Amino acid sequence: MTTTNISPSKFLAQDNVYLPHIVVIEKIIEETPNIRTLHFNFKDKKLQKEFSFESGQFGEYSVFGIGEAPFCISSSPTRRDHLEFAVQRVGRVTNALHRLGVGAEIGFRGPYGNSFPLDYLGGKNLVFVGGGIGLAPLRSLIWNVIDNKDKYKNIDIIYGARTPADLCFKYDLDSWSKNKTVNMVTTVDRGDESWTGKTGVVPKILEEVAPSAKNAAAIVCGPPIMIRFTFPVLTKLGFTPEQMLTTLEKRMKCGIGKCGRCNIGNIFVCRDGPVFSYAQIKSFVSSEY
Amino acid sequence: MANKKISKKDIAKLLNQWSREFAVFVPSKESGIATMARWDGKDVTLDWYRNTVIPKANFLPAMEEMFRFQKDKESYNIELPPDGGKQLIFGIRPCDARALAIIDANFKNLYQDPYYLSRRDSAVLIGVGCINPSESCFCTSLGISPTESKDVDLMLTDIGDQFLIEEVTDKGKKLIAKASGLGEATKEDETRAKEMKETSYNKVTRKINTEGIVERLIACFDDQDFWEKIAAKCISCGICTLLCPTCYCFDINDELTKQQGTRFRSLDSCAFPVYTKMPMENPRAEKWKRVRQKVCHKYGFFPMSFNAIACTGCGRCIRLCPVNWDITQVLNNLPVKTEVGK
Amino acid sequence: MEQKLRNEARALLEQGKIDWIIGFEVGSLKFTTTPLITKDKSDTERLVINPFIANNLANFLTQIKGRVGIVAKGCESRSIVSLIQDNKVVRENVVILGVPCTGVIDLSKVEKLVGKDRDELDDIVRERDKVIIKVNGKKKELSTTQALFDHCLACELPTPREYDILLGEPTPPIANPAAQESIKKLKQVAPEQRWASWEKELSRCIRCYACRNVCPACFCQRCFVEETEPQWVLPAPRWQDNLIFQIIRNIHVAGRCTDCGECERACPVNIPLRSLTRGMYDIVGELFQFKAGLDKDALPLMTHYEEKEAEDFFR
Amino acid sequence: MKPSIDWEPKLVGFLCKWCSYAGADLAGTSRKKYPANVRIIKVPCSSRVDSLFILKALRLGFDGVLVSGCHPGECHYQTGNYRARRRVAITKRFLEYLGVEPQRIQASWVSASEAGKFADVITEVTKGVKEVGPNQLFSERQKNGTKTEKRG
Repeated sequence: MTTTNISPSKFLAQDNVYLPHIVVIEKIIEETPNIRTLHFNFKDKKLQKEFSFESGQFGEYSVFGIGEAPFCISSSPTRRDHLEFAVQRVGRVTNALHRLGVGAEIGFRGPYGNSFPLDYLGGKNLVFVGGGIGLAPLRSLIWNVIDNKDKYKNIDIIYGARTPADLCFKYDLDSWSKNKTVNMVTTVDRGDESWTGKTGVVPKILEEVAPSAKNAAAIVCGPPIMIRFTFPVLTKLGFTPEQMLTTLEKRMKCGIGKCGRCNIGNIFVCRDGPVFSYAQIKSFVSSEY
Repeated sequence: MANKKISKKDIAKLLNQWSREFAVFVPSKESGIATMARWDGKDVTLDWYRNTVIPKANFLPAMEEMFRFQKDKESYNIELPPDGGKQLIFGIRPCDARALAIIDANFKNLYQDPYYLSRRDSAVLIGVGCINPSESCFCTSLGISPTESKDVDLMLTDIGDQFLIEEVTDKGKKLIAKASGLGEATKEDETRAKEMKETSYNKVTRKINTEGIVERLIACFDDQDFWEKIAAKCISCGICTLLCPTCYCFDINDELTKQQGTRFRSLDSCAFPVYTKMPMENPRAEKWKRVRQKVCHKYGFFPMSFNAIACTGCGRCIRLCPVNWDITQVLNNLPVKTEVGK
Repeated sequence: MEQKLRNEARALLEQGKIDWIIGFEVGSLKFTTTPLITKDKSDTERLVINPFIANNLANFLTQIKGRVGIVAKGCESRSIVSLIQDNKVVRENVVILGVPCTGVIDLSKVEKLVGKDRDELDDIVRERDKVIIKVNGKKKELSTTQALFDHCLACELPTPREYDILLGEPTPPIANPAAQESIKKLKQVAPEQRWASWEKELSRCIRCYACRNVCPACFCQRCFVEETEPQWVLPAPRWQDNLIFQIIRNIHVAGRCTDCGECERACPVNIPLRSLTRGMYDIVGELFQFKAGLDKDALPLMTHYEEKEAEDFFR
Repeated sequence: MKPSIDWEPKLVGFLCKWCSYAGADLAGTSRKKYPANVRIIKVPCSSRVDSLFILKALRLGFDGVLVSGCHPGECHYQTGNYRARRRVAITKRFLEYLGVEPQRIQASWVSASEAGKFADVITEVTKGVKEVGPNQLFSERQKNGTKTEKRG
């Protein structure tokens, strides 16, 4: 049922799984007025060396005294001098994360969940479809793929946001558009005077770009509404449900399949996900994804 | 090997022997409702019906401290709460004991939950058979007898002035070996116990049909009309979940005072809209979806994952519900033919 | 009365005057009833009126779209009027089927007086001012003042004042002073002891929010306990937070609470919540001569003011 | 618990910015003497003060709460202080009913020019709270029934 086999993360497997490790914020990048990327490292240098994760996995981040929230690790396992995650200011914990400065200490436990199936993606043309902060989990995989370019074929990236000011990871977008092995398409729902790129919602632009489904896989992440409209377009382009991957988001507390709330039918997004193929989602008994 | 027996008036003496090693909990009506309370050395009430607050609370408290953190100059020190010690639960019902065995699966799955499991491992359960099952009880439909249990360490059966004691586990055997003041059960005692068990079993009249329940639930999962209809009178309170012996969902929250803080976990309920609420959307904002989740989790999703129905037929949810929302009526009236279409 | 209700309800549904009917049907346990919320006219045959119709059905009004016929005892009619005052319910969309009420039997009181669990009782029959309990073939008589809910004994309006169809002859208020004994006693206790008793009672609270969810006056889309920015109380059952929840809940329903007693009846851990709500009910009555749900044209308590009132403690 | 002799209560005052806050300002600039026990929070109108603010202050361990606004008829927003009056009235009465000492929840009308009245109000409120001692309403009770040292 699941994309990759899940085993408890050996690393950080201490007596008490709920205890966070202390990590230090090393750099903060303000992506948009309400999204920022935080770079962090373990306070314990030994842990920093031992830590390993796969693209697509997530962690539980604590702001002590405020609470804990899950975010995917948005940096690539191939670039290990630090770790990154991106947060949109939406609630109690994310607001607190937006108040932090460089040098602040937060709690981290993880990595949790499954990851993108690299074996399955190997040797294929990859189509990344992202919207808004949904680029964060894709970004981990994109850099992973670029750093192992010989294992994969063509890369298409279609990324959109509401306005030019809402585009995240502009430095990555620049670097990918300069990369000859990548076909980078950026779009916004509404442009402004200085906007020279495409205008239109992501599913529409995807239809225009029309990447071939032959020996390809599409990896989709964005707001639920975008995901819902993207799958039909991909189907039209000839992608089978197995060829479409996405990562889901649910309210989570424990991150390890115990607290109950992130289920879709008998699937727990934190434990069995967050990466699913559209084929799997379709077979869920529940329409609650 | 012959079973032991004990006179009802000697229970306090027996508990006294055990209280040296264990924190002893017994059913009590001290606070106006029947609960499992710390034994005060007095005689034990044995005529209680069901406990409103379930023995689950001894293992998964309604609220517990996970750890404390203190800001020490620039860094945080994390400190675990002290170990609570060994518990002895006297008077647990077979349904509630089974419930613990059921939720063990969740806390053992993939990652070990240290708080719950350490309490479970060190605790001793002493079951007392239920000779007056209530009108709301339906344990027999779920393969549970009101007077027999494999999920306790010792099982007591009421045989008039005395209890017959059956040793169920090795832990139980050790307890008995150390105890004094017990008698040997005679053949007559055994016969009497058998009669009591049969009578009690037949007193459970409420039934549900669990045959093919998972498939039947999945088949009507998308029948919105059905779920809306049965959810109409539900008021979305947390009684049936928070007081369910097999409900384990929890919430985690922090609290900060000056430089010290605490992370708590507390029971949560799928009946509350905030349970699944995310900033942008809520997959179960509507009441019928939450009711559906509750029913399907207990009788569908949990069995799919752990091969056991997450219900023991204790009937608390029926009896305590302010609007008399009855799970047995729902399960016995699942629509048979449904067109599954999205 | 029951047959008249069934006929009226069926006729209303058939004539298309209402889309929904909210009433009571026999519950799944002895001596209980359960709300019946239906569009189906054949379901009206299941409608009942008996001494166990405990719920306040007005609670469901705000959840249902369309025109609704509702069975209303005095307390429900007051709650409906209060909801009309607050613009939560449009009077024209509700057909009130008024039930002159003679009080609802409190099973916990009966259990205590008879010394048996409700499962062991064979029958409970209401006869005028007596409640007759049958146990093991024997009869035991209780007076209504012993066996009815406290809030029924204190009821000022058993017959709805606001109704479209009245299903029986009006009944006089019981207004038995015995119902207020517990509150009177409470007021005589020293402040510290009073606070300590709330501490003790609320430490039992499991935060199931049944008290809030059965309450017709608690109609907020989002309750303050669910707020996270700022987080006013911890969403976990600790007595301090439980007590703050109850205090604020009572302040929020001041002037809406009709003393229907549902919160106390719904509480699974027997917290005497009516002592709180009745306390507030009396304060509101004393300070502003205001009683909730009596006049649908009156303004809600907290939205208006008199120039001279409640000034004595202002410096 | 008997307060020690040098115990000073900690109070929080919610002052309307159009009147009482200005009154406090004037009291300061005109060098009126009054106890320094009140932590002042400026609110746009006395009706901004939710009952939750009062409860939260008590929960955090403040020994008393003062809500102060414009005299009746003088509200900057016409009717705010009348609404505040109803709210404070029921909050105060209800808390008293539960067993909170009346001195802990106080209210006053102080205009921008009444520096003297402001000083008097603070003096009296502080005195009243001193009489009832430290706020231990929400502190934990020990096994022997006495309250633990107050927090915060």
